[in-house]
Amino acid sequence: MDFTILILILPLASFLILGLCGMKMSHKAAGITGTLSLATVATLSYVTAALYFGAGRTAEGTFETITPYNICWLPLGGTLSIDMGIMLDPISVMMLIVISTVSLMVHIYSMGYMKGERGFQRYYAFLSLFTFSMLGLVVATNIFQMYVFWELVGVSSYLLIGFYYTKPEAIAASKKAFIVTRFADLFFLIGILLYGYYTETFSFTPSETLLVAAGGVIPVALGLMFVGGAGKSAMFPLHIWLPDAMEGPTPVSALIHAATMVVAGVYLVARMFGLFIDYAPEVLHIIAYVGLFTALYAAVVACVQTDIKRVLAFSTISQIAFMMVALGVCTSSDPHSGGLGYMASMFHLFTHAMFKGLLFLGAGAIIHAVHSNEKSRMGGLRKYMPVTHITFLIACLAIAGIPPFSGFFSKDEILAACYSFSPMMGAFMSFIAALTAFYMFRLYYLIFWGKNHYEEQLALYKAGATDHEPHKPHEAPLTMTLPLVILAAISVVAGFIPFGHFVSSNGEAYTIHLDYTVATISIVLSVGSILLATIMYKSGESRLTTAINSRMGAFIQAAYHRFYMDEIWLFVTKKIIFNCISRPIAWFDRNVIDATMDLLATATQKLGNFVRPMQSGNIQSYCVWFLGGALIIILTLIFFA
Amino acid sequence: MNILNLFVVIPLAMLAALWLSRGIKQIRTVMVTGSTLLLALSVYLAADFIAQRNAGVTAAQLYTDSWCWYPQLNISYSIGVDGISVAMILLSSIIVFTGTFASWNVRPHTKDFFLWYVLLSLGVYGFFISTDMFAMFMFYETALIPMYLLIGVWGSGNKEYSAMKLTLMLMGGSAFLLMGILGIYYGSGATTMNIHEIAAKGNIPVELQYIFFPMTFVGFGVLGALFPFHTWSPDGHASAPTSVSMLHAGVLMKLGGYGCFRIAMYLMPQAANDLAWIFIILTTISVVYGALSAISQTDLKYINAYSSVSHCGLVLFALLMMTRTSCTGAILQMLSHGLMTALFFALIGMIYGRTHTRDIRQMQGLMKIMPFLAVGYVIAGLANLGLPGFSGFVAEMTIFVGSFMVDDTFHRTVTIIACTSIVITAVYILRVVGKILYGEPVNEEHKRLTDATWDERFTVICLIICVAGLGIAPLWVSDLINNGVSDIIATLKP
Amino acid sequence: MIVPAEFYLILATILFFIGVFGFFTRRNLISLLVSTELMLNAVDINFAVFNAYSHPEQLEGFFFTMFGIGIAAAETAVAIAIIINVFRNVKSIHIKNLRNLKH
Amino acid sequence: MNYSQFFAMLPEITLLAVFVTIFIFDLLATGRYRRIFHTLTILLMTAQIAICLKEVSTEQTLFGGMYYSNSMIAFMKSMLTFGALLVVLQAHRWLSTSHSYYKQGEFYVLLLSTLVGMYFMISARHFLLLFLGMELASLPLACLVAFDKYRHNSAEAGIKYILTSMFSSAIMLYGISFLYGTAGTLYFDDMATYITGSPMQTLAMVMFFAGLGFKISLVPFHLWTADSYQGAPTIVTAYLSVISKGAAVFTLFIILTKVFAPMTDEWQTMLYIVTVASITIANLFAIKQKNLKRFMAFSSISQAGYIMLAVISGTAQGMSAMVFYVMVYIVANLAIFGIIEALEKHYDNVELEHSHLNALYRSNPRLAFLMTLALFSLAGIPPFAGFFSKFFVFMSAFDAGFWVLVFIALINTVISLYYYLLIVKAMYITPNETPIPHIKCDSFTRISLGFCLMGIILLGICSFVYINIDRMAF
Repeated sequence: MDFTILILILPLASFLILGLCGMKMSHKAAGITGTLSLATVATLSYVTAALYFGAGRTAEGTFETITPYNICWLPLGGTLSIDMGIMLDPISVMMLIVISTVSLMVHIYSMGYMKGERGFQRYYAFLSLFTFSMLGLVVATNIFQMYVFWELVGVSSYLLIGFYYTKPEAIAASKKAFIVTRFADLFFLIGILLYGYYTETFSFTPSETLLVAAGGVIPVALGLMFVGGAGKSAMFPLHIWLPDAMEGPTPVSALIHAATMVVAGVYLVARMFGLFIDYAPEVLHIIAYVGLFTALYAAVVACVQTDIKRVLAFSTISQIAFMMVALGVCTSSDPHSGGLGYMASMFHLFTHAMFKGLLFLGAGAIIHAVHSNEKSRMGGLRKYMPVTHITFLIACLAIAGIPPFSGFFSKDEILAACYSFSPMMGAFMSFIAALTAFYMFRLYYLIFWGKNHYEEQLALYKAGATDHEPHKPHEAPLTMTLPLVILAAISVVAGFIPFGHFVSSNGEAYTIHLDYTVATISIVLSVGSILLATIMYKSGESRLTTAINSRMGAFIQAAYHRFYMDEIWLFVTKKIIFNCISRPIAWFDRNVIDATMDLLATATQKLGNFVRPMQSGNIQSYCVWFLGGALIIILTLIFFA
Repeated sequence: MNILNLFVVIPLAMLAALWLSRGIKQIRTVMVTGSTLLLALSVYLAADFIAQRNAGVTAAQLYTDSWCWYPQLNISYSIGVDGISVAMILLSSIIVFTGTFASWNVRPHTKDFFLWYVLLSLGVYGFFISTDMFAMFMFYETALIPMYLLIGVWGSGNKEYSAMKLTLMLMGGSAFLLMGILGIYYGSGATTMNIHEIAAKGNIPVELQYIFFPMTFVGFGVLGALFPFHTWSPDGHASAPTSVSMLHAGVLMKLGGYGCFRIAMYLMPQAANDLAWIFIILTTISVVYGALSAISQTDLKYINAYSSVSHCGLVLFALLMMTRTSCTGAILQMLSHGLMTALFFALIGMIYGRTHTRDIRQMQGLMKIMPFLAVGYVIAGLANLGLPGFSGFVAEMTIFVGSFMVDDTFHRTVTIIACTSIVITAVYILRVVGKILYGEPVNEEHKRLTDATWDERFTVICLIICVAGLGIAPLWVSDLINNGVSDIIATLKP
Repeated sequence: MIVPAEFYLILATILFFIGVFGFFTRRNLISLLVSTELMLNAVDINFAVFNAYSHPEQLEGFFFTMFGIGIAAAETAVAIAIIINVFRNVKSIHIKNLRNLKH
Repeated sequence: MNYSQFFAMLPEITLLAVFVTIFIFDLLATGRYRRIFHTLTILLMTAQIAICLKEVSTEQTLFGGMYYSNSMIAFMKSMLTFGALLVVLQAHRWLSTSHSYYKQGEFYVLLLSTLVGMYFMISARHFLLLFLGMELASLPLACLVAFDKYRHNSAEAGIKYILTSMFSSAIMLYGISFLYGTAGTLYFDDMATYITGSPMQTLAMVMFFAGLGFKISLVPFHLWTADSYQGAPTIVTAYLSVISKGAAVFTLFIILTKVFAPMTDEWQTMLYIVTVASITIANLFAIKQKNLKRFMAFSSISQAGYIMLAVISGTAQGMSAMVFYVMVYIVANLAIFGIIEALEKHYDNVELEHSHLNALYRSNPRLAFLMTLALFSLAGIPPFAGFFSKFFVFMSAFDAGFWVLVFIALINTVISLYYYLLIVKAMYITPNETPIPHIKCDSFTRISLGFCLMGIILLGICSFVYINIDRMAF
């Protein structure tokens, strides 16, 4: 598998080429460079996957973990060192496919979406950088390599969110995204340090005896690592950066903030799954509860947002939380008894990447058409954008969990895992799944059905009420629709992939079988929610909607403001950290510490003034000093020496 | 002829040549030739050093030589380098080299500027190659004093005050240091000033160590921006001209850390072990406090100066942890901070040279006006906040891993506190980047400004390559400094 | 009758401190000069007395006295010359006029 | 009596010969011969130094032990003469001015007679000879201080100097008289055996020390210094501040270690107090001082304090550190006074202040540069000689166990650096509307400044100077 190194090198090379001499290239050349390299990477990934899974299982019935490269990058003394390499195992290969596929789609899509934008080359450079970092993250051979690429991913995300660097919101959002995730990374780092110290290695498979000897430290370390993962994967309360991150170009949101980077946290937990299960099951359950709360919170908030990308963002948070919950509810590594969640989580990760990527790209196409993120500017778009409409609908159905679309299968596994953990958990999750269906279809109807914004505006224009002719929505160009169609196709069929054969908690083959009770419940709930959404939003504001709005006004307001989480964070950072810590410290430094130094100088000067009268100019007083001084010395010597 | 002598001889020759040169062309020729020679020499030295190490030469010091200077006082001009010194020499050469280009257009009195500049670098080189305490101290002070004139004459803003403050505080520090050196000399029986001989004897009584270790450490610590003796740094950096800031933050502040390690800790291991906790607390404060102070500054150079306080605090912090890894990290951090800060100050100088303000509230949208400098600034910022692929990450991670190896609650706690600096760093770096580079240009005056000239580009690119080079391939540095650090650690933790 | 040495010494001491007192309190440069002469003479007495009473076998003290008188004369001469000079510049030899140089 | 003893005192005899030659020349030479007067003096002094340096290694005791000479003392004498020579070199401009021209002979004669006095001071092994030497060294100085007859300040400085000098010699003699009373001898070597440290002897010692303290201008015996330095002609100030101080320090060292060896604890305590007071108080005064010559006066008091750090150790190492310090101090201080003297050419009859130096660097870069080096040397900044001398002084005091004292002195170096830098700041940084125009020094001054520059740069780095001094110590 030596060629796998190319998977990393190609995006890096394309980043360097575009970054260093992008300004000299035409837009087209830059786009093609990036896309071609990504296409190669995608092909290589598929080949890798084919070779890897085609190689068959070992005697234990698992796929062998292959490490084609592992070099010592930075020795850290003792047995510790930061290694860089490539590790292939089922989940990393799965992630390679996900990342390279979505990334390729986004690369193609962006050629249309970003056409003519200032900084087009830079955009592609950053995309390549991101892809490189993300690929490096998933193939990491050890936790520290993961951390290295984790940081790089964070930076690429920062750069891409802030792509429109003249837009104040984008600047603020990029800053926020970076700092919040960085804050979480701090815990990750401390977790790694603890882990590294006690296991004497950074690799994912430390020695058993050391793990046992470390005792209570390992759960703490794993918990801290999870905090890092929670930051990247936008778990409550570290989720606040993700909705804002939608300020970046929409394809970026699709790639980074829907399909790949945000699932890094899930991937991290999955990576450490063996340790979690064996040494820190209680931490795993905490993860489940955090995930549950996040899923619920995000779903509720998503129901009332008006910016379509924000709806998708909260939906993403909610769905990632699903994956977290699925991992958290595992109680053993046997997929047949309590270990189902692992497989479910990875499966959902896979399908979610596809349909959420599709949703974002679709949203991008819509935004491209109407030049706004706000739902109020949309409505009735199905006439103008048929391809987008159909693919978007497929994605909605998939995420809502309607069979036979892919989301149904993965979500069903998650729910099954939850029910087997505890019925309460299952019930909650089913409810959230229903909410998901509701808000997705709310979104769908508001965009494609309901009042036709364009016609309204056109009528107004014709009546002379407005001065400018409204822009007629149009279907996106082929570069944009092609990825939509491909992703839609995957979303439709992905559910039938025998995922358990490739990925499972103990590595052995696991055949997915539907739990019909759970499936029925969820289908009923989803369909019910879709119906509700249809009633409420299909043709503009229905009476029911108005009624609900007036009844639950306060709650809806609160949900609209995301339960004021941003304000709380702002209060903590701006008011407390900036105004109450940093400012006083800066003041203290200048006015106390520095002033003390200055005081020494001033005091010396003052003392200089104080001794001045000694030099009176009168020779007699000089001689008084003379004799007096001598006498004092004499007395001192006689009496004190 | 010992090759190390060239590090003193070349600057001396440069001084002489500068003294004789007429006109800006000749001055530049002298400077470029000299600094290039020095750089080439340093690279050769590093390469040769690594080659020798790989060939199995295990002596603590290579290229050693000694000339009796003041025999009655046991003072000699002894030279010799281990990996740490080689790394520092290399760093100095890079900064001196790039600093020359950063001060391409210094006016007025270009000649005198470079005279003092070369004198300063002479001191720096001398300090790193010496193994005799007296010579070290002499070179140390030689490096300090030109700062006064360099800041006072060619600086900006409240330069007289800053220059005076900086000089006096550093000289105050060296007063402590001199006490320490004399204490070490007499404590060890007054037979030699050579640090390696003293270390080999290891006979300084513990009571004396308790007195002189803090003095020596504080003495060097002042230069290493140890809290609460760091206040010269913001003012000094703010007023200094570009290349002086570069050299000062890039190299001079490293003298502090190097000295703490080489003299204070190495020669007085017992006290270092017993009293480390006091200084660990101080340095932890430095690390966090510097970073927090930086958040609310509005002057670019102040931000960077406080950032330096934080980063240099980390150097001392790591040294005091006294594990091999943390000390390796400290050396890496010295290199990394030296390069990064030099880059930062170079960029700030270039921006200031155009906008004539360093107030972040008055600048916006520079990315559109001067893309090269802005991109450079973003890279410098990212390097500073520890992005993998740049030197800062390597250094910080090594430090944290190394510090974490000390297994008790106190050390763990302070390490975790120190770790928070990576978040705070991100806050102030991104704040600045967001404020001055992004957005639409608002100031009409600024819209007419030009991007970097060739000499500026050259400086920036050189430094970025170094920062990235160290960040991507840190292994050779470890090879370089391994033995040196091990020797000292072996003394500290027998 | 032999006068005890202490008497001389007391005399010398008194003389010395009269000189000191004069030096501290007089306001005229000549008076200051006279006062220093008193002090020097007290010293001369001391030397002579010590020689005569404690170490009569040699003459070091007496010699010192002789030289002391001579030097005192020389000093006075120089001082007077400078006082004249002062007078020429200031038209006064009052000490209060000599405070140009201070602080 | 063996009259050849007189000729054994080679330095004194040769210097007297120079003295007499110049005296006679002054009497006889008229008209154009007088124009070579300055050159003649310089040549004669150079010849004297050359002759004495040839005989530097002989050790001899003359006149029944009253006079003693060895290589160190001979070297010290040559060094003082060399310092005096530098002063004379710098004096050329001043002596060419109309009101000094006709009395330049007096200047040489007075100067050389003080030099003879100092020779006797440092060679004396008997209090009488010491006393004579001191008076010979200080009385003509009073005349020199009041040399500018028509300047009020010069006269005032002169009267202050002579009166304080008389007062101090009275006190010193009073002290010596008690020493004589208790010991019964005035020979240094004999007296040491009688020193017991009784209160009477303590009193005597302190009073004696006060007399020397006056010459070295140590606090609290220093108050005349600033006034006299300010009022005296600059050349004389230069002479006062280095040469006469150097001789007195050396004498003090000899007497403390030879005569008062049994009272080492007492005099170390005394010096401790005096040193701390000198350095600190002088520094406090210097910070505030705006008048350049007064400023240099306080600087010299503070420097005297540093020299005391070497004296206090009382060891051979201390002695060599002290001699070396004096040597370095001579070149650095003379460089500064030389420049002040050169600048006074522009500001006739105006006392130079810091502000006059503003932007000196713009118009006179070389002078400013030399001044900077000299100031750095005084402040103890490497790689200039002052750093080495300070370091050695600290080492010797530290060696003797005076750690706290060294520390206090070190802290004070920071203060002293501050005020030295003030001048540097004035020259380099402070702008000036009306800067001093470019000043062209005469060649004599240039030679002198050249020597000073070489000394400042080379004395420390070239260690053979110190090595040889150290070989001669004790």
